[in-house]
Amino acid sequence: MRSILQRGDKFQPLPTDDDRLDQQIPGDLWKKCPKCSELIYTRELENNLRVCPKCGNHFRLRARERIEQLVDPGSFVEWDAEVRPADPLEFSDPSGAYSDKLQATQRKSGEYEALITGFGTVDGRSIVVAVSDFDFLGASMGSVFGEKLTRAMERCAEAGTPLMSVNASGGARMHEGLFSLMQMAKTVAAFARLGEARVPHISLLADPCYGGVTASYATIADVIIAEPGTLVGFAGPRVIEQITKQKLPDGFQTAEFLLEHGMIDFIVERGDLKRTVAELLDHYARVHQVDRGESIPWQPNLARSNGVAPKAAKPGKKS
Amino acid sequence: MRSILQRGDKFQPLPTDDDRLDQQIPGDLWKKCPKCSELIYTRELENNLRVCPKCGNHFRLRARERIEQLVDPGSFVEWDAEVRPADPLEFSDPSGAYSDKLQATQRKSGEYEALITGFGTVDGRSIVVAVSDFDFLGASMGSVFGEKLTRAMERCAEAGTPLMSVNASGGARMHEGLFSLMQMAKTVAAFARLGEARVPHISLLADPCYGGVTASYATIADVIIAEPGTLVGFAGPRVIEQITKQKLPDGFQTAEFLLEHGMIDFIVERGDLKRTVAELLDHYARVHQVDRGESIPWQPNLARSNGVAPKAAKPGKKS
Amino acid sequence: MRRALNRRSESTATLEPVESVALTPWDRVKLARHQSRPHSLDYINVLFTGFIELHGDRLFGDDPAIVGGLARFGDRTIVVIGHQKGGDTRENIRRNFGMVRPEGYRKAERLMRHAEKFGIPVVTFIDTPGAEPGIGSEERGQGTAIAESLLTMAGLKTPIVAVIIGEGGSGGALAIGMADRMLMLENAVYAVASPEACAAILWKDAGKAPQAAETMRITAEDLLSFGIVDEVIPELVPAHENTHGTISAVGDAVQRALDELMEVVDQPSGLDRLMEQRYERFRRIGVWSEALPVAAE
Amino acid sequence: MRRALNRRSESTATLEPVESVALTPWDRVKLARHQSRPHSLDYINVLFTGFIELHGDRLFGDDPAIVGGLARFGDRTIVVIGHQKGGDTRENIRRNFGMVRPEGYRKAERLMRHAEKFGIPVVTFIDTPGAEPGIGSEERGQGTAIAESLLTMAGLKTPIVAVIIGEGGSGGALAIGMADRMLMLENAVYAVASPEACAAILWKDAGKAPQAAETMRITAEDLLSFGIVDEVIPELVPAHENTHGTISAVGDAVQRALDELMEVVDQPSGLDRLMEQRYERFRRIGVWSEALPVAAE
Ligand SMILES: [Zn+2]
Ligand SMILES: [Zn+2]
Repeated sequence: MRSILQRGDKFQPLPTDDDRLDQQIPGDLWKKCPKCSELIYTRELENNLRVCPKCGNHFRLRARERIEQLVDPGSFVEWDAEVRPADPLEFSDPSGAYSDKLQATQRKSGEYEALITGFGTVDGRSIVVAVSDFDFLGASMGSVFGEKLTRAMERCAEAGTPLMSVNASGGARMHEGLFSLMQMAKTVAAFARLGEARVPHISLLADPCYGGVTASYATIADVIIAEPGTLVGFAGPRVIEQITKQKLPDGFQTAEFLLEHGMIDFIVERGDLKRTVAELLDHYARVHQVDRGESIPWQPNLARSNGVAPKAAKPGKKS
Repeated sequence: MRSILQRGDKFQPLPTDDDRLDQQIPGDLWKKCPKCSELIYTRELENNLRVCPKCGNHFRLRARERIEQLVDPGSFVEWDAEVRPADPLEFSDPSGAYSDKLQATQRKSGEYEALITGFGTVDGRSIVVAVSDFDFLGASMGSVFGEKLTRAMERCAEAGTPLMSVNASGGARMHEGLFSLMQMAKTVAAFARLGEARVPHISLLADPCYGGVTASYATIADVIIAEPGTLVGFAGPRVIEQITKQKLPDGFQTAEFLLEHGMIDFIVERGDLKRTVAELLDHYARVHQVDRGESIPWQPNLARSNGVAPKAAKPGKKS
Repeated sequence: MRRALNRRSESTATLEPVESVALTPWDRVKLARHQSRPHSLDYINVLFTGFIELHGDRLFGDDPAIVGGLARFGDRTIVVIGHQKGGDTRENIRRNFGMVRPEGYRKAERLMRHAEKFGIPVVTFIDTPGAEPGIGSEERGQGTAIAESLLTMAGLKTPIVAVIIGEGGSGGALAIGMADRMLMLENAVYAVASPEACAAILWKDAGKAPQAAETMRITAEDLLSFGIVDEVIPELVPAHENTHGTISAVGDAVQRALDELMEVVDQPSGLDRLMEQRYERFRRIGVWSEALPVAAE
Repeated sequence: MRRALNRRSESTATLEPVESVALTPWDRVKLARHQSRPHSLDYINVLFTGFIELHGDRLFGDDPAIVGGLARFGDRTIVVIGHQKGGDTRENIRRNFGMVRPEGYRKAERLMRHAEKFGIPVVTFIDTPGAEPGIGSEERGQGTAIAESLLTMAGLKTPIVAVIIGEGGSGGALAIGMADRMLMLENAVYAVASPEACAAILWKDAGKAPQAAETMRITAEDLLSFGIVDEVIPELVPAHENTHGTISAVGDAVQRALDELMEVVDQPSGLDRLMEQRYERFRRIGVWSEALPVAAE
């Protein structure tokens, strides 16, 4: 396992022209919340995990921001950074060639591809993370996305390390044609093997998650989580509206809608995410500690045993 | 297998007071159709498998009528006729003791219990049948029902003989209390084992089928069939209407409703039932003929290869 | 009367026992349904730590009448599933009075498969008037959903412990109760139909429910004598007057049951033996006469 | 151009071949969508005998955009599943133009599990514009349904042959197409998005669909060269002008594929090998560069 974990080389950032954050207010000092329109001091926003302190809006995160929030400082070892996109169809449209678009995107985003994978720890617990970056061509799932995720799953299966995927995506990457579509099959097959190895996969559906990612590994994970307000669907809302000529219901395709319709396990606020993931990892880790003989008996949960019937668990909250 | 098949003794009919057919018109010559109200010559009705020649209404069948229609003449060997109901709760209500009610029902119905099981052939193909008799306390599922069905399933699993169950039932037999409820678990467990042995179970939902039978082995069979107009549900329509204070939709809980809601495989008219079951048995039988080497190649289905696109299969009909 | 005498939990030892022989079956029905009686989440929140509720059937919806998730019990991870009634009217309406819809059973089934996948034992708490009778429930296959849940439990390759904590209402209760060990609180009831329904049908008068309750043999004592329930957990005083003590006693009984089952599972071919024992557990239930006994197979 | 030259079926041998090199990808899109092109039931009714259609997902509904059931193919029992378009407008409306809802994928999944249970091989026919985009489909988890179907196919312990007979529309096609052998008719297409949608997004003009179709590389020839499709079944004349010949050619190709797969399965540990091969089949798909090659694991 060690050798595998150390296999990937450390990420080497590409030169970036420093415009990766959208909706910026002059300078980098202030940022406008797209939900409540308040101006927020950027440092305050960062300290609050990029959740608006005024209205609770969860700003979208870049992949590396997410990783930084999720794993312990200094623990992340990136994998397969050398796996980089190609242009198998020699695809070109009026806005230019795919290969040029890739280069421009790489420069602009500071990433080689839309999925970052690697090993890290969550409060000391081993985890493999696979995090998509919506700023890289809408985190569309092409060959590299599928290959890196599949390699990560295969190593998780081998080493028994749980996987957490963070899944924002616009869907398939059209520029890679059917190679892109087939990544759905490839990643689901890898997930099936991960399951045979009894290694858990926790999926965080991140805003926005559509198309091929929604229709493959992300929605069949062992535990499926979303942050408040996250949009998740198969078809995009505009497509549905155009085709059906129906008005979409309020809150359509939000995390809350998915919870109500039984598609996700719970909604978690960003501030609670790391703790929740740690708790989940502990639950799965305990299963495999086969040290039978005398079991440790249960103890009353003192936080709860106050003689008063505790409140029912709220959806999306640990109780 | 032989010894098992011959194990049950032949059914010995109880004395019957000859009033088992309801809705009789003076004499036995004519019968009134409850759907179209036409008077039908009884012999004509029998010759038509007790389907109204005027309106197609499928009359309810007694268990032995069903068996007679389904298996080849003289092929039926009954099993476990000696397994007969007891009265574990010493149950009694204002209308009398359960034990007395059993005796009266046995006399009136000519059966010892609500489920008849045994071996037979369908156009020469081996099959085990388990057929409930609604005239015996509404074919409620008590201990004997569960035990006979479980034994039949166990023998099917051992011998590799397919099972066909015909399931009309009012639900659990309240007079046997929780012993009755537990037959759901018992029969489902036996069905699970039948499945592990890769032996198919064909379920015909017969009018009416409610409660514990709908909520156990009958609705998880490998192929689920119903005759037109059959009523099937978990809760009875009157209970639902009383509790919800809602008007029930037209056709609620009919076979057609179940088909539309995805709960059954198809609807078959009584005249096509035996042929359909034979076809199904052939399909499953062929799977296990492992005689590899050169396979027999496909041949165009001449009945269909007339160059014209065939009509789409109608729901509930073989096409 | 009590066949299974349990190690009494510390916290209940000083309470005065009620003269339980004086309780009629109908008294127990009323106790079992008492709104202040502890419900599944009360047990979950005291017996377990780190409960993470998991939602949804991945098909249609999330039924609040069933709760379930991952939790820690002693040094074990378990999957817990329970019917959930409300402690007040508002909550009861939200929980549909613990009457489960098909999506609730499908959520339970999903969680059971989750447990099986990871080798996690399952603990269920039973407390329901019955499966919901309704148009939508019939449309979405209430009977099929219950049957599928039973089929899943019949073959589930991990230990299952069920505790009947209040009202065991017919198929809707059994749907999450096909367990390796069935434990039952002394004042819980478990019946094939509600006494009211039985009285309405057989007595032609729902008001005769107390008599029906007597005749139906629905108490823990009865079911223990029938071999349907494995152990009765005493309520020295009714659970709603002794929440902590009752929950503790349930915890102790679950602990013993899980310890026993895990010991089976930890043997070589332990899962096969568990499956065999579960099959036999239900296989033997039933009472009949065999008029013409045949030679043993 | 044709990498997989097939034993030509008798009935087509005398027909004049069309100069297929003259066809553009957009021509093929139009042929693939031609209303008179044979659809799944046309294949089912000619290739198989004793077809018994099985309905329903046991959860919510029965989707007419998916047909499936048991049938006999030569001396084998198979489970056949296909997208079903209509041959006329009325039928097309009933079949939702072959656009499947979640319940359709769940029916397909149920039938696949049925096949696995009894060791029956699966044959699927792919012909859909894509999964249905709609409010109800989203509510009932269209994405989840497709993903679950893929997961089922990934581990299904019985051979699967898929034939792309017309329009292979994105994830909605793949959902029943994750097979051990992928066969494709010469004038069928298989694309990650419809050319119209691709043109609308990337060309900002849906009318540029013909150009998008060219760029997207969606023909059988392309997909064979990519190693995504295993065999191209020639259409000497377009299928709708040669229904019987096309269906026969498909029958012959399916026969060969099934014979090969059953030979694998009939070996000792054959199912394990089948699973291994299916995994590798999809595992290897993708094109990337590896800037800093590492030593082989
Ligand atoms: Zn804000
Ligand atoms: Zn009539």
